[in-house]
Amino acid sequence: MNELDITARTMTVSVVQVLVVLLGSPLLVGLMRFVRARMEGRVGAGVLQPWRDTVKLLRKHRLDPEGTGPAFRTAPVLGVAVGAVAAGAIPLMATGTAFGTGADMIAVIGLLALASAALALAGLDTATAFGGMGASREMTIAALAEPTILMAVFALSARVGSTNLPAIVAAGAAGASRLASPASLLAAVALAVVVLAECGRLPVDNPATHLELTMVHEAMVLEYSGPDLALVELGAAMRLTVLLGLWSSLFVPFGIATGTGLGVLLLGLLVFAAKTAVLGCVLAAGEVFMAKLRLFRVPELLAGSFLLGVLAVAASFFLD
Amino acid sequence: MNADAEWLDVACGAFLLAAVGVVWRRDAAASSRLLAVQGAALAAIAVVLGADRHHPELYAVAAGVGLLRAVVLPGILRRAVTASTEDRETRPLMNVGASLLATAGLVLLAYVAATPMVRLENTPAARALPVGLAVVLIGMLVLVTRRKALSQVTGFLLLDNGITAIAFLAAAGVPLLVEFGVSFDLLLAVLVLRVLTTRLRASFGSADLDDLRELHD
Amino acid sequence: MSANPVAVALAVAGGFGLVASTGALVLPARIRVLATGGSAAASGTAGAAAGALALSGRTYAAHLPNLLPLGGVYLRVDALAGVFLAVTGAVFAVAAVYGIGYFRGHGSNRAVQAVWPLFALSLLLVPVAASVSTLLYAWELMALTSLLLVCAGGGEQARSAGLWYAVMTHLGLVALLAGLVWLAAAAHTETFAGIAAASGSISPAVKGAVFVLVLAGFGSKAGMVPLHAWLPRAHPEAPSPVSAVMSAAMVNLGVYGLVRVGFGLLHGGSRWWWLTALLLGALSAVYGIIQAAVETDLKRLLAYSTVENLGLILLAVGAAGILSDSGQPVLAALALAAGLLHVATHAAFKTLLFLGAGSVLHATGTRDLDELGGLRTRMPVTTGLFALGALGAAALPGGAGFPSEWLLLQSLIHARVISGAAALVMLPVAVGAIALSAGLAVATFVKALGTGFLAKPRSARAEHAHEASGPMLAGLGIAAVACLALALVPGTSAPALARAVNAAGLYVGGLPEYADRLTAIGSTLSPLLVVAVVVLLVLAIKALLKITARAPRRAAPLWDCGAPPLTARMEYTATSFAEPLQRVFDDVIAPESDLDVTQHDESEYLVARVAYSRAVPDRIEHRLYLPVVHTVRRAGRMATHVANGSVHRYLGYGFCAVIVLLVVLAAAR
Amino acid sequence: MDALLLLTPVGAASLAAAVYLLLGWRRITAHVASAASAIILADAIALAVHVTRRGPIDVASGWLHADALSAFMLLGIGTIALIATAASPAYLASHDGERDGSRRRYAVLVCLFLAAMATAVLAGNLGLAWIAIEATTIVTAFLVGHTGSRTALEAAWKYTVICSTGIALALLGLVMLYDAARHANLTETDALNYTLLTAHAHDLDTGVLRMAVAFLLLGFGAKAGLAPLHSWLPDAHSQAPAPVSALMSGVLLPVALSQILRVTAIANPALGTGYARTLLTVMGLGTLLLAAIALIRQRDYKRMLAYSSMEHMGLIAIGAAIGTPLALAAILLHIAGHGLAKAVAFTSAGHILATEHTTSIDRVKALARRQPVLAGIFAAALLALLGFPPFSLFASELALARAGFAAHLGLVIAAALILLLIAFAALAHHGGRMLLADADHDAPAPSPALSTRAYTPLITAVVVLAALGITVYPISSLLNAAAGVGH
Repeated sequence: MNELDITARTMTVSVVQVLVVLLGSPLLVGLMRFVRARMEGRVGAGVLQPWRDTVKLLRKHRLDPEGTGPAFRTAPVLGVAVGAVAAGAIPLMATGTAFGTGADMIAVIGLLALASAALALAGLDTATAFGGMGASREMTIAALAEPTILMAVFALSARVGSTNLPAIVAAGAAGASRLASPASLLAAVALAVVVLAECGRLPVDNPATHLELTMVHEAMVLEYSGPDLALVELGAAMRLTVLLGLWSSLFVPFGIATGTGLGVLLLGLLVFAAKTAVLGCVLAAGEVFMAKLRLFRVPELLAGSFLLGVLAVAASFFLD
Repeated sequence: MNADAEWLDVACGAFLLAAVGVVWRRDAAASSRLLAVQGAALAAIAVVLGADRHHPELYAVAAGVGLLRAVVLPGILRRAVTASTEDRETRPLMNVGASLLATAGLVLLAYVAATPMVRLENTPAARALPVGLAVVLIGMLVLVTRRKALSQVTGFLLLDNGITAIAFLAAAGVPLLVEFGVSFDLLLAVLVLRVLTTRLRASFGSADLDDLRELHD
Repeated sequence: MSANPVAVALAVAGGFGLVASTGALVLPARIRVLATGGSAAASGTAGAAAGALALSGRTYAAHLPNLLPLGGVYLRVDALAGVFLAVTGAVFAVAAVYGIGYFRGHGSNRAVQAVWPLFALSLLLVPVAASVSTLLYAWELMALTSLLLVCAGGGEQARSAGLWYAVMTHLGLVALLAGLVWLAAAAHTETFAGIAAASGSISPAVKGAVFVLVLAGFGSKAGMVPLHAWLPRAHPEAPSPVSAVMSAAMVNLGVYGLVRVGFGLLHGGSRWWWLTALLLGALSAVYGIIQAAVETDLKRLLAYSTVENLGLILLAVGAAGILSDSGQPVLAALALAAGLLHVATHAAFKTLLFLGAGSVLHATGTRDLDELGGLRTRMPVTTGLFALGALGAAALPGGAGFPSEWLLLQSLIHARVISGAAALVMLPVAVGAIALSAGLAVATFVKALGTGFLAKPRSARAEHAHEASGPMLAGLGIAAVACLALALVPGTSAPALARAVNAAGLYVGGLPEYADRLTAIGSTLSPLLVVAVVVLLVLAIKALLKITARAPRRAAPLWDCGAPPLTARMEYTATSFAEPLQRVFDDVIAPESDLDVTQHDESEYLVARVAYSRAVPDRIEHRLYLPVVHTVRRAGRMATHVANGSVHRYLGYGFCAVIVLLVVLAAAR
Repeated sequence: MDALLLLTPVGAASLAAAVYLLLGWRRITAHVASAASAIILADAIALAVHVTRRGPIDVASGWLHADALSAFMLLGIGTIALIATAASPAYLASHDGERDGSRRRYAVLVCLFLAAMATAVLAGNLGLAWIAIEATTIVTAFLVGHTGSRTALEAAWKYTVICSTGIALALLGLVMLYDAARHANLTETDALNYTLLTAHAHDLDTGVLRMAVAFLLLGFGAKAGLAPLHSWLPDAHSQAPAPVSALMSGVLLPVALSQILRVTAIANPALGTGYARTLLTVMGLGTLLLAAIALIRQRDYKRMLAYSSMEHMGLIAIGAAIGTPLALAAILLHIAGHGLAKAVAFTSAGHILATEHTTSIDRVKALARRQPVLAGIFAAALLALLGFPPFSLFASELALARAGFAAHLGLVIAAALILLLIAFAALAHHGGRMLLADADHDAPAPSPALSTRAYTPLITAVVVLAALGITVYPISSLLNAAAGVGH
């Protein structure tokens, strides 16, 4: 009864997407760090540096901090797995993915939330103040970010009458005029803010900091080391890539493959890579000029974006 | 007929005046005397009505009523009064002037209120009927404004006399059995109140009803 | 002629329930718990079977004129009743199994064991009732038995909770009584069938007033804000199996009543009715989950989560009403089906959570999350099952709550087809409320699980916790299986839901037409696939890591900033976990915190002791209820003047009455 | 045979009174009153069967009369009397200090009280009924003051004065009614016979009848604990010995109320339903209001129960105001249920007083833990009074609400429901304090512990009360016939 849309083509699309995201996401992070370093006048590490780190970490011994349990050990794996499923489900390079009608927007968002919840539990499981602090802050942010994502995608789904991602993206790709609608624009801004929050970017969280009192994500994963840390980093990178890809597929769906030809798919892949790289560079450039917000100002930012989301839903009901 | 009507008017006048007198004179001894007068007036009303309507049994009723209300009940009261000396109503809740004024108002109200009964049967007796109602209301006024236990009993007796008068004037008295039962109940009630007064005096040191304030919310 | 199977199942349920109740009173202590628990479980199973039969399309109706003086008992079972019968029966059965273990420890209390099967029976009676009198009778029976159970613990806290519960539930009854009796009077009959037939001829104004009263009455039972104040007090006070039944089954009956009366008897009515229901549902959902997010008492947290979930269900019912009013019966049916599905899923995970909390309470003697922690190693099975329940309550994929919330959003996506500005303004609010409550639910249950069960024990009581006994784990296990089934294959319930929606009278068309639609949408959602892929990936990655690993895992010390040792006092507690959220919703919940710093004797710069206390009073309670209570108290003071002891005053009342009477009679002539 | 049925109750009670007068209170006479109550109950059952099968009985040219309503009320008297007299030995035993004379007086007066009430419900003549009701005042005056304490005397005085005044007003109304009846050509004996009055209601002068009905309602209302002459009730009920409180609250108030039903049956055909309805509604709601606010800050649990009686009487008055057959059946059931519940409540309150030595709500704590059985009985009675099923008061209140809405008195019912809610909250608050509140010190074990035998009648009564709420099948025809009488 699950209407799986498993054809050679959709399988290909999904597998390629997963592989591209898996392999490419550290590169995206490397690119962003590189751009940032250059704009700050530093030389910076190469684009491949995150991959080198990952490989190095994977070779290390696996350590269990005292008193931690299955939650601690499973969370990193879950992060990567969820990232992979999201990458396989979301139409990044082509509108048809193997999950078919199962590629549901709400389910994908829920999975991403599940991964952050698992990581927060892992942070609490360490029974240290850092872990708890990070988990608490992360969940506070997530509790406000998740609704905003839901609202933003709901505004887009209402227009199409479905929460199926391929359907939404296909509709967007078919009619460019819809993308300029008020609902779409409001949703784009709201979603952009939330992507920053969800991925722990400035101004919500500083991915480069190791100053204890300002850490959010880094505090939560402080106890991870070796292969586990590699998975955590990989999971975070994949989440960033997937969310940026989702954003671009929803609001800038140009070039995404709707046909079946191999050439079209290849083009779609290239366009996806390019779009994500551009978005990453823009993000990195923006971060250079931004300071981190105080933790308790973050909810205001998120509340603002939530409001935009509500307006987007209202607009999608009213104005279209 | 006319003579009867005049006699009736005289009796009713005395009846009402005795009630007003109770309001006016505050001490219990005077009240008991006035009650005796009122009881006699009541008996007289019964006699006159009996003569008027040729009801010989009314004479017997009159005798009974007279005995109870002119002799026995005032007698009980008087004995209670002599048992203690401090039962003079020193300061009722309403001063005498205001009480008399209120009495006048009540009499007026009684006349207005009793019209349906007067209209029912336009005889001299029925026309005198408001007097009974007035005495009922005066009795209640006394009940509400007097501080001493015995004064309250007086008010209660006024109330009852008024009702009996209404019964006579309106329908020449209620059935004999009922009249007897009512009178018996009245006698017992007064006796009970008398006993309670004694006990109250024994445990409270006085029969001032203002002392009865222990039970409240 | 063979007996109606529904009737047989109900009779069996009643019989076993009564056996359980009597058994608790007369049996010796040795076999009492097992015998009563066993027959209670049988009773619940029979009730669930009756519900399942009704959901498969069987009906049953009866009239017993000699019961219930001056009214008579009318019974009727249809598919809508079936949903609630099935849920209640199942929750009861699970809780009964669990109770065998739970009451063994608290074996002395015969009264509780005698009353609680009766409580469950009264719950089964409510959806079966088919006349105003019967419904109210069952309703009050339920109120009485649950009140007794709330008060069973004795002591000041139980007294206060019981008082709140009694008064609030009576307030609900008054609203319900007035509404339903008014409706019956207007329809000149008190049977539901008669009212449904006559309701077309009742004036809309009367119907509107009846709806408001009924909404207040049923809403108060469903924990609808602002009539929720009793719920977080009463549910935690009762013994845990009873809390589970209250929170997972009793509150649902408020929804049942609203659906039955609103759709079945009043046939929908005006749009503003349902807008009101939807708004109050949204308010309940958000308010409930915010309170849950900052709550540190585990059972109170779960109770507030009940307020949230029932709010969502109410929201679904409201949406169904609006959609139906807009001429969209299929979408309306979808929304209502989502609501009913959420009734079932909420029952499943809330049973699991409350029973899990009961095991914790049983093992540690405390419900305070700040004092717990470290139960993972001490109660591993309970922890795992609680985690499953928490997943459901957080409405994440793989959890029981996800499919129903998803279905609800599906129905709202199509809300664009409805007309009218007011409704269109409300719908974004509704979606926002769902989204916000979903987000906060994640944080809430991460807190409950993370601070309560993971990490290290923060008190001696948590330190000495032990795993729950066999029957308790069995109860938890059954509930967990139900959770998993509802989470992974919710689509199988579609035909039953379609029948229930049809029986609700929302849509008076043929069954197949939108049963197909429901099934189709049900299949669009394939949580099984997504969850299976995630689980497979996780296992694959783990296996891969294991294969490639050079050495087995080894333990390492935690980072202690170079200042060992780390103690449990340094841990994040539930209070500290919730602190950022508390700040975010500062204006909504208005917490009262108190910081008391004691300086050292020698220098004011040295701090000897810091005491921090925090209380989160229910703000609605303070603003809404306390003024009413004060007014009533003032009226009570007035009474002392009315009855001040003066016999003159007492007689004066009569005298004045006589005078007024005579004047009025004279004037009226 | 008919005469025997009507004379037995009065005779049995009077005989018992005579026995006590001659022999005093001894071990062998301790249960004479209970026996008399049992005879009354048996007679009531026989009467009920007779009346439902063959219709009303008239004896002594209408002075005595029994219809379904009388039978129903007599059934109530018998039942409550049985409970109260069964509790009397325990009550008297717990007051050891009393002299024999005092016990004798108690027993004699209780029996006379029963006789008077039986007379009141079996009287076919309103005059006779009046005499009997006034007689109850006289008899119970000393019972209220039985303990002889200052407060008991105070209560007795207030009770006697207020009730006598009230009942005098009823006499005034009766005289007016008689006047109107005589002018409608009824003979002297027939003019107060309520059966004939009801039959000839249309001939009565409306102006006089209006006044008469008003005074009758006011007067009998005083005895039934209805505002405005209600104030004696909390004082008397709280001071009287517990069994007497049970009798007064459970039977005396309803007996007075049944007279009100007789009066409305005369008034309604002649004056239209609106007149008596307005008066009774005002009185009923007023009583409810006063009871509700007085309950809020109540400190004495016996007074609390007394105000709860007022609350229920107010409700019953509203039922009488509605006056439809359903409403009348409802109030009769309510009278039965309230009588039983209040008898249990007052009797167990008496036990609480005997063991805790206080009537203050504040000082009775954690009763549920310290005296579970007694607390359970008290709680059951309280829950019944609060209107919870399965007790019959729920069924009757529900039927009352239905009747009210059907008679377009929805607003009155709504007001009554709100007042009931306040009373509910107050009662639940106080009851919870007594039963559950933490004891602030190690409360002493209750002295003296009661034997389980003392509880048996109470538990039976609670069970009967619950059974009545589930089905009234055995007495349903009586109930319907009785409701038909008042209509």
